[in-house]
Amino acid sequence: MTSMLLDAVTLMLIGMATVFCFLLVLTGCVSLLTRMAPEQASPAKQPQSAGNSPNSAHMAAIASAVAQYRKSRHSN
Amino acid sequence: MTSMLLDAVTLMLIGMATVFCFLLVLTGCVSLLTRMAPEQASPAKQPQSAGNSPNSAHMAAIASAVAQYRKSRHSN
Amino acid sequence: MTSMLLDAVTLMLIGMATVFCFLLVLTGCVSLLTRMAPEQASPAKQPQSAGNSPNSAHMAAIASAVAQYRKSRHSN
Amino acid sequence: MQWGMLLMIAVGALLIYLAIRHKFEPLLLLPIGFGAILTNIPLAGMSDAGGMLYYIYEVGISTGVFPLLIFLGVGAMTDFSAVLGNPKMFILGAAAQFGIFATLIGAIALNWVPGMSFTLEQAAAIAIIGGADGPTAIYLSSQLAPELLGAIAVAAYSYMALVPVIQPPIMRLLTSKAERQIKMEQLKPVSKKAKILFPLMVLILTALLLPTATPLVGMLCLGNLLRESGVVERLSNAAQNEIINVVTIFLGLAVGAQLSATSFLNVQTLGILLLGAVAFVIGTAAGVLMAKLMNVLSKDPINPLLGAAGVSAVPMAARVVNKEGLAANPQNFLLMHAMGPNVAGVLGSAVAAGILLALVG
Amino acid sequence: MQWGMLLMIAVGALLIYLAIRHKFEPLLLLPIGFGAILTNIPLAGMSDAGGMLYYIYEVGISTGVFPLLIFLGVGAMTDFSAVLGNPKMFILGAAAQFGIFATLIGAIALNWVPGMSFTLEQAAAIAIIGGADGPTAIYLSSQLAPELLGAIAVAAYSYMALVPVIQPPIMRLLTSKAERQIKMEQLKPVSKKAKILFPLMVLILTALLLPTATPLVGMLCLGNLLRESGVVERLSNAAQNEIINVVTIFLGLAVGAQLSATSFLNVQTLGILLLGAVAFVIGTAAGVLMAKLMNVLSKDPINPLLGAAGVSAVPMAARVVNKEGLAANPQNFLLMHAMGPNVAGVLGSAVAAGILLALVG
Amino acid sequence: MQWGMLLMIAVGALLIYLAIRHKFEPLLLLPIGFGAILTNIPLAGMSDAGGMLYYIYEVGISTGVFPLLIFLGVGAMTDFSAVLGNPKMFILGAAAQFGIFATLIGAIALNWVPGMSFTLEQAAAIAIIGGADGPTAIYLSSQLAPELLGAIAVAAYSYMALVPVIQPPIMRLLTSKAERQIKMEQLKPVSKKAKILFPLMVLILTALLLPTATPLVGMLCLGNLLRESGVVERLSNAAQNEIINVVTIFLGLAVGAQLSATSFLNVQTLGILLLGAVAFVIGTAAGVLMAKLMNVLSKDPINPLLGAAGVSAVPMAARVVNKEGLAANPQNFLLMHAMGPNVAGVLGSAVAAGILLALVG
Ligand code: NA
Ligand code: NA
Ligand code: NA
Repeated sequence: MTSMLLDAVTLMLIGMATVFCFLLVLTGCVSLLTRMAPEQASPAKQPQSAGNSPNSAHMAAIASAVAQYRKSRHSN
Repeated sequence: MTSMLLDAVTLMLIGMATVFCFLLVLTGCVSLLTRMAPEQASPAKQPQSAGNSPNSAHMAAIASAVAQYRKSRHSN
Repeated sequence: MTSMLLDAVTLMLIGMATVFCFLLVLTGCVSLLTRMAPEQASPAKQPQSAGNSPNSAHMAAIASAVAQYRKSRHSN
Repeated sequence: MQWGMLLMIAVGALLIYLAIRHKFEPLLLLPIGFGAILTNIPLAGMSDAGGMLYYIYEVGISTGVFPLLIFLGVGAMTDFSAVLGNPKMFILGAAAQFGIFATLIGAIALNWVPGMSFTLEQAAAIAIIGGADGPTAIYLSSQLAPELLGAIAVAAYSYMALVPVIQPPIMRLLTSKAERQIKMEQLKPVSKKAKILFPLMVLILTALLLPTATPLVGMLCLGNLLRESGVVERLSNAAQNEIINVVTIFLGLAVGAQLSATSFLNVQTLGILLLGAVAFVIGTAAGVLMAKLMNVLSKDPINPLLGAAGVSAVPMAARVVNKEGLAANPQNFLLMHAMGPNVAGVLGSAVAAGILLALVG
Repeated sequence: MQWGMLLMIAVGALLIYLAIRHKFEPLLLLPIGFGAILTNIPLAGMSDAGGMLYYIYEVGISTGVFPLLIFLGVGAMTDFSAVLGNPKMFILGAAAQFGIFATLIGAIALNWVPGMSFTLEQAAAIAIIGGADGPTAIYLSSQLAPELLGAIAVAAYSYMALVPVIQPPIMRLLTSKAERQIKMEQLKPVSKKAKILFPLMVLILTALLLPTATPLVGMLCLGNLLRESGVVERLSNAAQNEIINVVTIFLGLAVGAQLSATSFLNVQTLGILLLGAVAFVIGTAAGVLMAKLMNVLSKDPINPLLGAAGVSAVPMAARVVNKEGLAANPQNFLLMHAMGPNVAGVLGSAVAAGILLALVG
Repeated sequence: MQWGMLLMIAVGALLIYLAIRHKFEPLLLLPIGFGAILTNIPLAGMSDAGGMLYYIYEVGISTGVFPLLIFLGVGAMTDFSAVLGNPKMFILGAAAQFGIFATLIGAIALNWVPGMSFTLEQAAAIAIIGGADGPTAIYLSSQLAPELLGAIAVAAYSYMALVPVIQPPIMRLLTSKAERQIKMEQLKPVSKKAKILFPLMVLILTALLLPTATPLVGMLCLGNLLRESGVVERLSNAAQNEIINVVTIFLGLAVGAQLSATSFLNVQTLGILLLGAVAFVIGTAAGVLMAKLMNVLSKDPINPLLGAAGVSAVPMAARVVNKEGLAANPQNFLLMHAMGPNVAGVLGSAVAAGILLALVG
């Protein structure tokens, strides 16, 4: 019982140490990464963020198709 | 080793013969088929091809969106 | 053979009795249920029936979102 | 043997023809027909151990999982409002199940015919064709008489497709024109709360009265609860689309793979086809007669045509009722009213399957 | 026995009620509640060998495949921009995992209470509730303590739903109004390349530092790579929709099927429910205190409320942070900033699960 | 050992890089690359008995089910109009399969090289790379030489992605500019009936002439029938979307999991990569030469470039043909005509796989 409690305390110490170590290393790596691959000009951003949520991109494409189609129709 | 090579050559001969035989027979059958079930009036064709390939309809919508978008962009 | 027929007849009697019993009890319960949870005012009904055809609900939600967004934008 | 296989390939082609040309339950009969062709190609071994159809059968049919998943999807696609708005319709859904139990006796009686021989398990599996519900029939025969599964599934789906041919003569024979012209009262609207509580109530009743029907009824109720709860739209859509579509392809193929020459080309299959037709006829008649009886006893008028919808065969039977109603009176729209006994019939035959599993299985 | 089953059916009904009426994690708790009802219907045998729930459990839970597929979908649905734009947030995601390890000690300490008895494996499986992440909890307890799976999953999802009730008092207790009013700087924009490389980097780190976390973290990273790569939209959509929806139904049912009377109606379940609440409280407090510490040490101001989002419970905890921030200052929108520790917390608890698997499993 | 794993992780990363940056068959190479990384993480054990990748491989690859399901989806996505409107194109789809059988001899001949050693089964599995069809290659090598599956799949998909690099020089070498400028006549329109009967006809021919090709050809035909029948759009969509997308993720992961250091880092892999390139080159050349021969013999002119599309690699090879045609004459649009030999090549290599299964398996 007491030995199990000791095991548990050891687990906690190793566990929190590992979690912190892992996420601290990750913090460093990510800082490096974002510095080495910085976000460029703003026009590049627009299509990308759309690309991330594919359904909305889809909707947008269709919506724009419809819009353009109507426009072209009215202009004819 | 030489016997395996012989096996391989035999395989090639039988294989290519079978492939050609199969696809020649198919060519004949398809010619017969398309002659016996010819395409009729054109108006029937439009809705069918659209209904059958849902993705291409999708693609077409998107393609047209892109095309319209580019056009509108160049014209501006 | 005759014993199997007897079994079958018994099955029929028990079976139809159970089916009727089950569905009669259900009839009673449903009557009770609809009386205890009656349909309220009509405006509540509209969104619910929309909820049944989820895609159209989706479309409606998006459409209304767009509409609200535009409204809010124009008013500012 | 070769001739048998050739004949079975022809049967498969016939099913595909009926599916495409005459729209006979194409979602099932097309894959079943294709499976029948695949399984009867000599040396292809697609249904032998290690073949794809073998795996699909073992995973989905002999475990009973595929029909249960179809039931999940059916539940998510079914709107029980019509029967909740007029609960008396449940009684029509009960009456039409007489087709099942009468056919059970018929199957046993056929044993007198030389060369015919059905065990009680087989008779029960055949009888369920009268439930006019594909997944119920496949589930029950996978549990009671897997050797007849192919023939039973083919008979069930074929007769479901033939409902517009089989039912009208019986309906007209048993009703007067005046009866067919009876207009129904407006259905009561049903609250969202009642719709949510309904599947749970059915599940509880099943647990209390007929636990062996739990798998079928339970999946139906789960699907319906996903639909009506309104809080898990993602899951409801998955049940109605992804799950049911994918499972339908595999279920059809695996059922078709049971149509081997040895298991289909025999006198039993003739018996099954005969009994299936009888089951539909008796079920329809029982439903109509019960509706007539209710019309006499009840203070609200009930159009006896509605009884025919009790066999289920959703939504075909309801459409047939509507059409016959319109034929008698062009202003008499019965479709929504017929959906009541129609969906009640799905529950009714699941209950009947539970009884057969409990007493015969 | 019968009474136990009845009580468990009531528990299932309660979960369904909470899911529908109070929107308590309905995607999971509705199927779990339904599974609990199904498994406790006497004579239905849906969880016995040969029953549908038995097959689903064996295929998806005892192999660990279902929670991993959920993680695949979660990865495809998660946008890590918020934490990439401010990597210090990872530290908050680490701190909140203290809830897990403190609860582990608490579970062992509960062994002093007469009648309570948890092995180290069981204690670890219970502790992971503090990770506030459903699939992680299910995965870990399926590997370490399958006998507690039902209770652990119910506790995990229930407390995740209760995050808006549990967290605010702790957050307010540990912070001053001035702290809660702290505004965060604008997040740095993140390039597409960084977003693509991030999941691969996490995977490599996991391989180097903690290989036992590979299954969970790997599936999360695969899903996120499908999403961010931009070249496999079909697969990303499949992971976010078809796969996660279908698996959620089956996972919920199979978890619910573990809620049998014998395994749930005992004093251990009380312990689990108690420890789960403790885990959430300690995790929240640890996150907030770490944020306060960072606020002292760092030159950029950090709103201590953000620490509470580190427990994960995506996206509920981030919304709670936002609401508390607005309560302190109606112009203080913290939602996007809180998504950082929120998604970091998902990674943090997957890492913690890997540690527990390595040292206890 | 550790070094081998590290190298394999680098190989996986390279595949992911090619998939994302250069769009090398990303739908397959991204999951394959990720699977390669996962399987080579020491101590993670994802491909060991009990690991997720192990289960996926056992369920989907060693049974052959996943490639067959991909073929189902491919069938549902393929429009055979182009080849039905000009059936002579089937001959080009046959000629290009010479790449397969020539490579078979090449693989056996490589046994003279010290350290290389291929059995006839392995040679056949390698040769099918020349079919330029991923699922066919995976199916055949899962049946004949599972130990080479990873390398064969990687080679097949890599060379398919490299078709725009490999084919043009050969096409230009073997044709004159005048030949490349040849315009094709308008394709004949094809009736709906012919499109429906075509997959059934192919299936019957397969049953009669080459039953061992039934699984692959059968699934392709079923998918195409679902598509063309017009009565089961739900199922056709499920095959084209849900099924193929979900299976692609799992197939890719499980194939990638075969890329362990011991099975990939050896001289055999070099041989496979070399032979794969040879197969593509010979197949392309055979197609072009056959088209030149047909141009001489037939009264209708045939652009010899079309022969290159016979290797399949749908739709990349057809696009390459179109591009080369436009380079010779900016008015010469060959895309629709090239789709004919392109889809014929899919059938051709499935037939070739059937032959190899029958004679070598
Ligand atoms: Na029925
Ligand atoms: Na967490
Ligand atoms: Na090919």
